[in-house]
Amino acid sequence: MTRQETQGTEQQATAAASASSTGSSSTGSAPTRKTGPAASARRPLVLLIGGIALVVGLAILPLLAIDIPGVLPGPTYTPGTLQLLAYAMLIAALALSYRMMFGLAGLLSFGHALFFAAGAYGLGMALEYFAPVEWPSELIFLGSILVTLVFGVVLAATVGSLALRVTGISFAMVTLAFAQAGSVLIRRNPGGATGGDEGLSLDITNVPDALVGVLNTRNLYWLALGVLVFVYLVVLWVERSRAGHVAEATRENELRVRVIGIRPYQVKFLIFIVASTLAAIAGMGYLLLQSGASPRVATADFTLTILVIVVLGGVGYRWGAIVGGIVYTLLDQRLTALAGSDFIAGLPAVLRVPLSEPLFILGTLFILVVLFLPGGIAGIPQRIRSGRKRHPAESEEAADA
Amino acid sequence: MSTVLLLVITGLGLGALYFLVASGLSLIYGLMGVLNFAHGSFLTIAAFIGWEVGRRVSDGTWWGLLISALVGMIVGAVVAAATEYFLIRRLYERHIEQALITVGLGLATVALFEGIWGTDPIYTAKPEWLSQTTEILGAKIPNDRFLLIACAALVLVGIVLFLQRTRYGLIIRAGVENRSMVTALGIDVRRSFTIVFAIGGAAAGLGGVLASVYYGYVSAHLGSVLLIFAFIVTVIGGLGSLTGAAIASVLVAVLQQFANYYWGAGDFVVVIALAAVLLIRPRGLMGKVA
Amino acid sequence: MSEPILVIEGLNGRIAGQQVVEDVSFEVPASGVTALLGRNGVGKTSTIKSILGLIDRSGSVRLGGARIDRLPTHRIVQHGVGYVPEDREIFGSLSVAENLRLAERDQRPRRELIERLFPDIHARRAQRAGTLSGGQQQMVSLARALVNENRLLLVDEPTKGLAPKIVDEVAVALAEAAATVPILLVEQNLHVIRKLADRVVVLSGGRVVFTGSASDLLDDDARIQRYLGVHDAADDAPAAAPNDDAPAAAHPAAPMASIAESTEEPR
Amino acid sequence: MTDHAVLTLEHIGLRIGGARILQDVSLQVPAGEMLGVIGPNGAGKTTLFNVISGVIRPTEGTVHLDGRDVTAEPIHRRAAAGLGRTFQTSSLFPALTVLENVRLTAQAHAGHATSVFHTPRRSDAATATASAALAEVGLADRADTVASGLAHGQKRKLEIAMLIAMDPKVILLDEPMAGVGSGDVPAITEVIRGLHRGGRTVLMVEHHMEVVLGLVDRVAVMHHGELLAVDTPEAVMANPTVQSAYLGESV
Amino acid sequence: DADSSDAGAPVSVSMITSQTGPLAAYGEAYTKGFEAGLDYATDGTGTVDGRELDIEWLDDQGNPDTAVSLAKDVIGQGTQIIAGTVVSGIAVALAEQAAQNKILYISGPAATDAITGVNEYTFRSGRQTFQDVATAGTFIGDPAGKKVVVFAQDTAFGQGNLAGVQAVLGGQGATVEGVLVAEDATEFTPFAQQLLAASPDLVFVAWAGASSGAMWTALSQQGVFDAVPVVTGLGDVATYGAYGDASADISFLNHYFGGAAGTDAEAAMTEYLEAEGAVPDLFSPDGFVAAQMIVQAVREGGDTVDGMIGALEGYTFDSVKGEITVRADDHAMIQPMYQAKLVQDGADWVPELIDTIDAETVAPPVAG
Ligand SMILES: Nc1ncnc2c1ncn2[C@@H]1O[C@H](COP(=O)(O)OP(=O)(O)OP(=O)(O)O)[C@@H](O)[C@H]1O
Ligand SMILES: Nc1ncnc2c1ncn2[C@@H]1O[C@H](COP(=O)(O)OP(=O)(O)OP(=O)(O)O)[C@@H](O)[C@H]1O
Ligand SMILES: [Mg+2]
Ligand SMILES: [Mg+2]
Repeated sequence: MTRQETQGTEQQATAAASASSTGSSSTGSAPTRKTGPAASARRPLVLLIGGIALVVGLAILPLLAIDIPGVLPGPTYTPGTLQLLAYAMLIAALALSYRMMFGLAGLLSFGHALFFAAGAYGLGMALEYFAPVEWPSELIFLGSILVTLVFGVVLAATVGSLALRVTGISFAMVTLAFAQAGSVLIRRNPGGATGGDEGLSLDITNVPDALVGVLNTRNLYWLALGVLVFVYLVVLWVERSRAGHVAEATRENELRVRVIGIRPYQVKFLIFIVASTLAAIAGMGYLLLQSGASPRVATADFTLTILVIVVLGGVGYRWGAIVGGIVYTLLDQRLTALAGSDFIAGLPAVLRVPLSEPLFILGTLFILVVLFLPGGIAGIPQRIRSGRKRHPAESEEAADA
Repeated sequence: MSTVLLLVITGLGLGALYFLVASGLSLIYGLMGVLNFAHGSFLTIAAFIGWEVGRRVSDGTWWGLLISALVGMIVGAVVAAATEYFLIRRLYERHIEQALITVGLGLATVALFEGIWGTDPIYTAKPEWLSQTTEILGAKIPNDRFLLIACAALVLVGIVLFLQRTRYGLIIRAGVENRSMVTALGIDVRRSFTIVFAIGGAAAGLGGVLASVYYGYVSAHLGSVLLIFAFIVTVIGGLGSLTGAAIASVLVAVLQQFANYYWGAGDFVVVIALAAVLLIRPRGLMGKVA
Repeated sequence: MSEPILVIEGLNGRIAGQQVVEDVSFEVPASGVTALLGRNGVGKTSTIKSILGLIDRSGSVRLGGARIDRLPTHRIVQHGVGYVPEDREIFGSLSVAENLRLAERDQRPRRELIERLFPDIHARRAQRAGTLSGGQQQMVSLARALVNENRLLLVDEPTKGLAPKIVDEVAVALAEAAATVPILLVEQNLHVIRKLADRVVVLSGGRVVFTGSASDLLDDDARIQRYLGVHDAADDAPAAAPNDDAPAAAHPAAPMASIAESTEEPR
Repeated sequence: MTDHAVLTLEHIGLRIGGARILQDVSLQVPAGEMLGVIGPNGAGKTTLFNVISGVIRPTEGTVHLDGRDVTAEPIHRRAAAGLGRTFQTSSLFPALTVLENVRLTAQAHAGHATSVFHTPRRSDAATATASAALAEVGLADRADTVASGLAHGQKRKLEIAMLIAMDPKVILLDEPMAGVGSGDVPAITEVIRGLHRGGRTVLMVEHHMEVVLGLVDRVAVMHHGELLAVDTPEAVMANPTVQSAYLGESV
Repeated sequence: DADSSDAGAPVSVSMITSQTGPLAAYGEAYTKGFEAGLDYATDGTGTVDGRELDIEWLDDQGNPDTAVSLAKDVIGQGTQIIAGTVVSGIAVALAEQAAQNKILYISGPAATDAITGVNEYTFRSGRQTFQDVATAGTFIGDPAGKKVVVFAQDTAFGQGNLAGVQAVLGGQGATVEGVLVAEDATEFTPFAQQLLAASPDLVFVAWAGASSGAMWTALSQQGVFDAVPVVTGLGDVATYGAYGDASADISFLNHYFGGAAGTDAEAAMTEYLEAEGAVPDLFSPDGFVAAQMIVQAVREGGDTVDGMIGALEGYTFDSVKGEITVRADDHAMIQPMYQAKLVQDGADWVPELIDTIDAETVAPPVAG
């Protein structure tokens, strides 16, 4: 009767198993979002309330004075902290959009940064281009946003329709190629439009005053929170829809999707456009927050960073991308502080040299997460619940060692 | 005329360098399905240690260069094998995670090299002959290009022979497809994979030392510069096809030379070539039919 | 009779943390064919894989008296175990000849035997194995195990997907092999079992539920029906409700609840 | 049974490299027929199914489905037009649950399969169709299992459930019994008969002769890429070439 | 709010520069120069008229995003002065923050012309591209009728140099052509041919980054030096080895190298640096000047940003390179520049002064 007794955990175990056994297919840690039928009735409500509470909590943060030494640079109402948190949330929004493409649809793109950059540079250039126009500045601001959005969609459609003609690594490389072209273009500074390697600075003539200056950082914080919530809702909506399910199925077995009469291309195209447009929206937020854009956000390295963030957070979980974005940004910031600290300076060279390189620590941490936490940070609760200490592959290794 | 010849031969030299990096990349990808983002780091560490040893033995001489090359190959092989043994192996056939590990490793090691050797390039000396030129039909060709071309050709032939003539080649090709079944035929497949990594690492190591000759410096970013082109070449050539990578290396490099010279847009042209090749022939020039 | 070649005691196997082989114990005699039977999903394949160390396992497995349950797979195979996996698992990108060459462990592999048994695949030596038809692939898979001199063969559903004529040929090949090497055979085709098997072990729900001589099982319709769910004529299954009730109706008195459980019985 | 041919193959030929895989295969399958396809391993049966379903384009000849030339149409278009198939080795969505596997097909059949404006629910019609299909093949209790965790035989059943949910007009079954335990053969046979009884046209490649003979109206025999004969089961069984090339001594 | 602070309160200064990242070495030289300058300007007290300078050093990692976050953080905490950075892109971003938040910003060694005159809150402590270019022009005497080819990378830096040459030498009657090379290019031999084919009177090379070694080798192998004088900017100590065989053939314009100036301030700086185990380098004066400017702003500025701006505009002072003036119109730093050459010293190459170019001769045109 052991079989019956194990039924409860079987579902989780098999779900987890599938995550590993499909490793050789398109995604490593495939989503393990299966919930039991009984639990699913109550959970949406709990999640909804929890989600709203979280958003409200984040929204009133600038009005509070919470200080987490070592994590935040100062109390939560200070501009420095709000800036950092806003930046983290925009990166989280970007990561979320990337997760939809990579985690859900299995589209491993190396060019996601292109769309983020398109949002940032697009809005920056639109604002500059509109600058002398005699319209009211609110209208110019909104008009620029709209123009950038349209630009993002068109760019996504163009790149998507070409890149999606191939799959797998080839897809990754075509997207990389486009992103590289974009990056080169931005660095070349055609007609002085992008500022080249010096970056683009925001022309604030037509930007609402409420979004300019350190004193208004909390408005920018709310803007970033808004972007994150918006991206989350869109991603949630798409993932829950039939299109989302087909995308997941396509990731698993594309031929089979065709054989049941669905054209996978449509769904992949849709996901690509939505994810890319969301990235562009996050990019616009970034331009406003930073009062400028640097060519760094168009590079392949930046896409790799997003990939790292998504995996760090947990590919299988939507909120993993958010957690990853926030943890990564905070770590990046704090490790820099650590690297410059007297404590590190006092260590012997063997320890000092590596520890004073923030990227070394981040890279190492990332490796450890991939090796020992296959579900990422968001997967930790699941691992504790299912009580599995080891990944099946590890035990397999152990078995033949 | 002499300009065209110059462009072609220097293109070949650059292509040779691309190939030295791409060969290991292609080998590792083709046989193990691992897209190795740490390959640039194998190259860099080999270049650094090769240089450190070479200059202590005899700086700027053939003898010193030979020592550097040998040390570089050994370092590349050892580091790559260690990477496989300690990191890649644990992730049993989960290719995406394996690639991610190498991404992390690439990030971490570049930072580490910066910590050890600093952020500035370190300029290196080379044997006198290599800094001279040979005149062919009016074009003054830098001599080190010939060295690069010769080494790349040797590496190509060597690896192809290894894969075709040895039982290891067979095991490796089978292991890519179904590792547990190879084990079930009584073969210790893990050792073969370590060997693949070591060979790829050795090629990268040689590439690293030669790259430092070509560029005239070593720096923490030596590998990253070449890696992206190596990726492109690998993909254009057809993932896993060594001869494809060789052909693509030459085509891309020569194309790049001409485009850079005449339109100042070499990198654009390479990118467009990549997109075009993949859209017309998704498997690349010489890719195997799935 | 001499010592059994394979002795399994208390073997447990897990896949992804789930126990699929439970406390299985049986022996494979040093000669002849032992059939491992049971309905879909009872753990036959998993048992074979546990023996080979292809899945996480515990318990005692002895090959010719020596413990092999701690060895890695390739070492077990090197001790003289041939394996024909369930899904053929030939190397699709390699040629047929390369597939065979890879399998050769012996100094003098039995190439003539292979040529004689499977002239068709011999003729297709240079073809990429992935483009072979299903049946041809199955032959390559078998050939890989037969090319070496083994002490034991583990053969998992070798006739699956084969044309009737080839089924016969495979059966003949196996019978021929069985003359020199003991075989542990998983097989669904009762004709083949009847022809080849000397002893049978029946699994259900990951456990051994019957061991005995082949005739003990095969000559007893009630047992066949109970353990394998097979009844006399294939065609007289209830036509009206070909759903979940069918197998239950076929053996209403089956005492082993686990049989029904392990297949398609809901609730 | 009507005489209207729902599937027509005309002079289908296929060459890959130098090899001739299919040669001048012409076949008319009337609506509602159950046609068995037999032949030695490597005869080209699976390849023929691939040509019909669009996985491979033939180098010669045409495929007509329901009177329409579909030779150049992509796979999904043919499927949408009512052509369903299974694969010789199970082809599923391994990380999705059993229910989701089937529900996807039900959705594809119902239309709006890729809509962003529809969200699948436990209560919707597609789910109901899917659950019913699972019950029919006896997988209802595994609905929430992830498909990769099924044993071989269960995967075969899942494939058939997907077909049921898709409700195709023409069905191609590639060795549905391969690997199915003898005990379950009758049940699956019944499921297939049920599929057919709904008026659907079924083509089935199968090596289990009892199953073939018990189910089909006609049998097509393939050999070396050619169609040797299409005839009643009795006539085919009596054919000496079939006897020697395919059946051997066993029957 | 700045007015309310009493006169004895410490002044908060935030120094943002690269401690890690690609330009960390420049950041290091700047930092050390700053410390020397502070020591010099405050006579070793570190205080200005008894007021403490509360100086915080922050690492921008060479990343503009990090720099902006840091700037916002310190501005939020009430810093009064921001200074630093060696990266042009960061300087541009910080200048923007300074303007938005009405804070004094003194840019570091970043050479971009864009900083000069960008807004009233932004100053610079180093030279700008224009001054480099003008110095290069001093090598050909009267530019009228001469042909100058600018050999540069196709980046903002290279484009800026080309624009500078066009404005300065083109304005004086020279024909200016650009040979711009894609930034990722690694093979320069054909471009060397292109330079020769143009047969110019002067080649001005504006190059940054690691590929310069290969570039110089190519020029020397193809015989460019035999055919035409080549001018370029002499970089920091680490790059002296980069010119290889070409070292002796290149004419260098120079912002600064150790020993170029021979002023008292230079002696003080060298002494301070050597005590710290460092050597004077290209960007040491920039840090030194920044410290002097901050001290001036605090001393004369009356604790308001407008006061500090007023204190700096038109400020003329003696520094490492001699007399320097902050031009009131656009905050350009009017300072002398140098001509230099490299000479072999054992296995190493060391710079040697050829001439000092008067500050006014190389003063950039007023920006804006
Ligand atoms: N990868 C897997 N993950 C989770 N469970 C699995 C996996 N593979 C097999 N199982 C489970 O293990 C049990 C035993 O499977 P096994 O393949 O050993 O059965 P079998 O007797 O060989 O069946 P068949 O006759 O269908 O081949 C089944 O219930 C199956 O659901
Ligand atoms: N790409 C290819 N190159 C060469 N031969 C091929 C290729 N693809 C298929 N074949 C050959 O075509 C023949 C038909 O294969 P197919 O899979 O259709 O056979 P089948 O009738 O389904 O056999 P089985 O009953 O064993 O499944 C086989 O002999 C196979 O080896
Ligand atoms: Mg099995
Ligand atoms: Mg077939």
